[in-house]
Amino acid sequence: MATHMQACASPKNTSKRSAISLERIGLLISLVVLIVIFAMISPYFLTLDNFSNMLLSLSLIGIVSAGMTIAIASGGMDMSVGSNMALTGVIVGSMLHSGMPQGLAIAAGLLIGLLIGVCNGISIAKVKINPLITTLATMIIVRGIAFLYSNGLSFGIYGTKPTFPDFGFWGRGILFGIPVPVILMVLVVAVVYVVLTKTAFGRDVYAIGGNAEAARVCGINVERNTIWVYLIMGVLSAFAGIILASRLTAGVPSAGTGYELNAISCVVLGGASLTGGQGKVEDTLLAVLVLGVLGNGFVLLGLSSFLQDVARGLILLLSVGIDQMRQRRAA
Amino acid sequence: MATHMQACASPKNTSKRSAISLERIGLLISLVVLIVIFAMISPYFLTLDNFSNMLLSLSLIGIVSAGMTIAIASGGMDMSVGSNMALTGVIVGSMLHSGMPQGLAIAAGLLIGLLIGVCNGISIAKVKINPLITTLATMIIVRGIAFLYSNGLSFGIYGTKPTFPDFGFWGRGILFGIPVPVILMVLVVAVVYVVLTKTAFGRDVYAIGGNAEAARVCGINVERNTIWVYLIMGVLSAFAGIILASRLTAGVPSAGTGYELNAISCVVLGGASLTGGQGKVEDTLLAVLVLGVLGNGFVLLGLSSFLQDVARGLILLLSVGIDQMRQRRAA
Amino acid sequence: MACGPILRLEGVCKSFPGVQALNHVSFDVLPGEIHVLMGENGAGKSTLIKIISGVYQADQGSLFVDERPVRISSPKIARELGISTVYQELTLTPALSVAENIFMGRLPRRRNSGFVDWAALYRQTRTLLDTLAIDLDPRELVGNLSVGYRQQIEIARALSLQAKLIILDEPTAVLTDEESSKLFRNMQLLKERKVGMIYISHRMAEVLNLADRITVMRDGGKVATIAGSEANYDELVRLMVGRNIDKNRLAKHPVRRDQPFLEVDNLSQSGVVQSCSFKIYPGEILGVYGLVGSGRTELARLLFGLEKSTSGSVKLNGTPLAIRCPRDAIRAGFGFLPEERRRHGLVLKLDVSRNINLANHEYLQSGGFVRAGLEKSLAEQGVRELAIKTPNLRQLVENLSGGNQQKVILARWLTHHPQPQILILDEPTRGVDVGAKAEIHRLIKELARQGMTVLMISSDMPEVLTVSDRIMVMREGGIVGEMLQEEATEEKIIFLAAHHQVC
Amino acid sequence: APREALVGYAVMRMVDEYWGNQIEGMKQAIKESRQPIKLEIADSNNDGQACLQNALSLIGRGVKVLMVSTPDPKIGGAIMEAAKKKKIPVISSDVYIEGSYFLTHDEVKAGELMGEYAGKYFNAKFKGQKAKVAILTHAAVASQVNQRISGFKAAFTKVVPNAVYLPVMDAEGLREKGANVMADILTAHPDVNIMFGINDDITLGAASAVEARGMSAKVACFGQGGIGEASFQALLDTNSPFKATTAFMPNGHGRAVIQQYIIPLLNGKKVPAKVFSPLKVADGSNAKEFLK
Ligand SMILES: Nc1ncnc2c1ncn2[C@@H]1O[C@H](COP(=O)(O)OP(=O)(O)OP(=O)(O)O)[C@@H](O)[C@H]1O
Ligand SMILES: Nc1ncnc2c1ncn2[C@@H]1O[C@H](COP(=O)(O)OP(=O)(O)OP(=O)(O)O)[C@@H](O)[C@H]1O
Ligand SMILES: [Mg+2]
Ligand SMILES: [Mg+2]
Repeated sequence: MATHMQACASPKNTSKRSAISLERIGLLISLVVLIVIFAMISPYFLTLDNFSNMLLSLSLIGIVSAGMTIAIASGGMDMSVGSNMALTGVIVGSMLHSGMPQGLAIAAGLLIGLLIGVCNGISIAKVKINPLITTLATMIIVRGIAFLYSNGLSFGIYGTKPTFPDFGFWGRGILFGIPVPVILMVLVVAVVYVVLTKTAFGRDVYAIGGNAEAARVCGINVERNTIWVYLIMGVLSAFAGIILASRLTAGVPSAGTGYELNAISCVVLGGASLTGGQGKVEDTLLAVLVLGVLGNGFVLLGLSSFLQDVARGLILLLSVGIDQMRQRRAA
Repeated sequence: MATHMQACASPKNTSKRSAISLERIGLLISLVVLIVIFAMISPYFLTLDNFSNMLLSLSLIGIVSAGMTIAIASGGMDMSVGSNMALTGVIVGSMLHSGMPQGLAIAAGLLIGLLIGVCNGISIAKVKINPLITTLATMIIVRGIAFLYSNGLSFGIYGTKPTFPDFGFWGRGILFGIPVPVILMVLVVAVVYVVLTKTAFGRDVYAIGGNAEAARVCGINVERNTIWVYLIMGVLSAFAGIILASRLTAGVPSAGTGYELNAISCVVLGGASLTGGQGKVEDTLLAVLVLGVLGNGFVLLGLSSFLQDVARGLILLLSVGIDQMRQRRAA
Repeated sequence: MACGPILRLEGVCKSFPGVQALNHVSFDVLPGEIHVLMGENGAGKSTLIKIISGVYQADQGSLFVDERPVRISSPKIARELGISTVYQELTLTPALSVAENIFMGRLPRRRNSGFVDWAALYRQTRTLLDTLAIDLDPRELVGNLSVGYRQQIEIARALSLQAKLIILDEPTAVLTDEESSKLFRNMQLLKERKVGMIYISHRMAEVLNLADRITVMRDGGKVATIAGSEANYDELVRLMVGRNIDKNRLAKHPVRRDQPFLEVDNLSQSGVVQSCSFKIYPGEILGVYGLVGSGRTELARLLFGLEKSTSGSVKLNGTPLAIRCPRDAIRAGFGFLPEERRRHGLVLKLDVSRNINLANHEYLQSGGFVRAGLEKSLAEQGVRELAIKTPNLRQLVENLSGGNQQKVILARWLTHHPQPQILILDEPTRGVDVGAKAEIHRLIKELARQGMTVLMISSDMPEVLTVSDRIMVMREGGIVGEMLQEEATEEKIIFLAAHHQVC
Repeated sequence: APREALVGYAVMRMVDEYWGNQIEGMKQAIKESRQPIKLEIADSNNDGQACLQNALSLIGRGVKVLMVSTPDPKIGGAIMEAAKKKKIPVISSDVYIEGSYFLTHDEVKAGELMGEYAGKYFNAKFKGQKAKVAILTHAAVASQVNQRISGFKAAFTKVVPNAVYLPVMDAEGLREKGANVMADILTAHPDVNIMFGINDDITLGAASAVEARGMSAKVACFGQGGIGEASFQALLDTNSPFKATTAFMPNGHGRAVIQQYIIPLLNGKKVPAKVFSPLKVADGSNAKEFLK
């Protein structure tokens, strides 16, 4: 009998265990297949230069998506990230434009982001307004303020060099041969990873997202933690906004449009659910990478932008489809 | 025993029931207050002409939001509505452009919408890909196809008059002094209301959205119903796309952008939750109205679009905030 | 045909990752028979019935209905075959009405159109509820009802299907004795109509009363099937657990009743809890009994800061307490096991370790970081002490059997640091098997002896009678009586709980 | 005092500097004219339907003259219909609406100006190389900007006959996208030497990518718009690969509307069906003038 049990159980067992560690195998397969295909078609694809480019272009969405993973894990979301980036960029840009020191400008930018985050957090946690509605409202408001403040114009940030003491460093600098925004993204992802998996706050976030009522019963301070979630999100968005301003050598009030949806898609593509309680920042990063490789490869191939869209959509469906098929076969 | 229960239960009951009828009091208050304010500031606001305009401007988002209420009640959402509108418009436009009969063109448009819906439905219900990801992918794909098909250009539909046998009727016609799109919106909302509240399908949708596993266990065909939900959504989007094409006298491949998010916001603003199982089309309509009045009033007041944004965001927060306060006071 | 089994299973196997839930189980149900399934938590009972009702597919083995081989690939097909089920985990949709939940998936329609015939729906529901003596408004939203009522709705749904096989997975776990006996009466009627029934319960008394046959399972396999008339308590326990359990009266320890530990004075919440005043002494186990809706759960939630009281005060060790939220309560030394484990107790999508440590985040951290080793060892301790059946600590709680889920919440407070001074347990052994139940009772006693104060709400009369030092009875939100364990009898308690039913 | 004459403007997208500056120019011209004109602005945010709606709202408000810059030319039918009913003259700005008075830049001409300039620049600076041209567009508004591209190509080909054009890529009209896409193009085609963007935002982004590659001497970027400080600052910077742009001079454009259309129309005068507003090539040599 015991032997039989073994026989019955073992094949299933291993298949499932591998399934757990390879939850996002579909994305991984997509990533590898895409890289192989692009490498075969375009000789430029596998160059260091190109990889550095590609990573640079996805660094900002990477930062924002990392933050979004926390928000979604907590059972919410943040639609105001793009506007936040814009307002921060504009404020930092205008301050630098008028000759203020870099440190002050950056601090002011981060503070703005923090404030937006806290407002979101209070509205969601205390007033209990749905996160989508709250952040949609702040998205509109903050974008409006960015335009009001700048009167629709950009603040050029001139003469900054991509070396450290200058503002250009953050968006255009190179360190150890790697673009600075890429390094910053890796840092942010690493920090978010540690926060989500190693800290008590991270534990609280998953509990709140999974079942806020149970979390409350267990003495978790749901309100305070939720405010923290949006505060972090706000600061990360501001951070991304500052890097973007540095990259563009301008604070642009229309910057960051569409980041919110992109970031949410990456998180969900990474396997999280909008009902909360789930989500891993490493999987989000994988999704960001897939989308980044796609965008980069398509341009290298010179694919028309309309065809790009169609292909991108199909590949999205395929990668998630693979996972679903596997999981169902396993079940 | 029975009497006791009655006595005990009734206070809870009634308090609850009154809360239900006034659930969206915040929105209602906003609506009334806004109307009063706008009427006081602008003499044009309360004219019939203006109201007809305003309703006209919100008729399409009204139609799409009505459909979105079903999708969200079923526990999903549909991001592809805007692209669907665009593709339908382009196809219908091109067919009319090349002289095909109106009936055929409209039928083809609706069929396209239906197909998109069915694809969404199958991917969500059968392949079990997350609704957000599925419809985001089709959103990109369908938009790409619209651009590919039209090569980025619009198909002008010239010389159609807003009288019935002509295509112009659907978007620009007037019936009993009311713009036709408004009448169509009212019809759609009424049908959706009946579907959601009076039909077995509607109740199944709530059951599925509320607890899909329970619905399945009770013998509800979750998959088939889900496919139907997206099919309906697809047809309604196509319908909106056709009206839009008629209004714009052109099939425009970039039409309908942003409808998805607007519609989702209206449904959530109307009190539904993205976790599903809730949502009333009449509340959605209320939210659509509030946003419509806001947009219209701001233009009448000549408010700068940046200030408009700020004001709109604040009013959104306020209306939902009021409801939350009330509910918490009641609880 | 009348004597052939309605349902027969042969060599059914089912495995989940890391768990062989069913291992070559064969089993049958005859018309008009109540076939009881017994076994420890996680023995595979629920899995078995889920295979019969089409929720899961067997990996191996065959099913026969009326001796015809069938493939039950969905719950819908099971229904069509005349099988109807009350699941262990409630399957109601809170946003819909009582009537809609009962007739979910088969709402009456107007002249075969797609339109719901609301009048007929409410009429049929009314009739059904009346015949089952369930006092509920068909239009009430299920979300507003307590678990007891919800369970009755589930039962009503299953019984209304006119099935030839009805499966009941721990239906009485959340019912009080009176509600249970209503169910038993209905089961007798069904029996006369030759309906077959599979009945799962951990309540030995019920089982011995009802069963025509009893099948005992252990570790996914069938141990034995015996006739109900031949079964006795010790025999069944031995079959289930593989050993005898010590059902000697648990040793009593003296409680000093001079300085109350917790003093509750005139605590009220409008309409639900009415001027409750009572005291609990250190190391005392105060049992609270009452019928469905008597306000016990509400009282517990008030004490724990989950609801706001409209008036009244609470003193701990003589000092007034201001508890605004569960956090305050936990800081003050409270621990709370909620009545509805899935709604208030567990984060289903998180694993066993996380769930056990859910209330322990503050203790586990050092400088904000979770001490992973400590977290793991606490979880291991919880799993060990309560013998939680799980393949590993990373298993999602969602995948545990009902009884094991309950144990996870208990483990949470046993491993909590600092150790709670007072535990509020709302139906602590709901869904827990006999062996584990005895173990938990012993544990509660042991904790009390070490000085922990326990407020134990229970609808399980023997539990109330044996475990409590003192017993309090509630009715209509108020406390209607109180007695020491020595003075307590079942009759006295029932009398207090149910008497004066007229307003 | 006479009642203020209400003039409505359904503007395409106020967030673009172009339209902001145009409105600025209109306001200045109104002030200078000392006429009692009140300007009402409604922003369509690049949405055809919103534009239509705004136009109808403005008509409902009783404007004396309606001005529209629509994201898509073919939605004009409905606007004209409503305006005709109330006998309100309609001016279309930049994008033609059938039956309206049309104030515009010649889009083809704008492209041609840059094509010619870029061709000459190429012959002067990159003599002996093969011309390889990257073009970045904003696909969503293709119907509006395609003329710029065709104008550019035609004029450039005239000067540099055997130029190679890479497939037109979408940069969504955004600076960030311009930078990302250009970086990728430079990888795939390191021998690109001419870049043309349908607006300055894209071109500025692309220029920053070129700079980041250290290819400023090898690639020249050409834009369209000449709006806002950023473009002109870049043109002034000799190290920047951004060499020239067609200045659309929105400010002058705005002034032209007021002076050549609105004031005459309000005074019941006859006006021409079409007015071209001025275009000018801006490069390092004259950028200072634009910065005031
Ligand atoms: N979906 C699932 N995934 C993984 N394991 C599962 C799943 N469902 C059940 N199990 C495991 O299968 C075993 C049998 O579970 P089952 O629910 O049948 O037990 P049970 O006899 O009903 O117990 P209880 O008396 O506690 O309800 C348990 O070990 C459980 O953890
Ligand atoms: N969320 C709710 N909305 C409305 N009424 C409720 C709600 N929760 C409980 N009630 C009602 O309040 C009363 C007290 O319920 P409570 O759950 O405290 O009783 P109980 O004695 O614990 O009974 P049970 O055995 O059902 O748990 C009951 O009439 C119940 O129906
Ligand atoms: Mg079970
Ligand atoms: Mg209770």
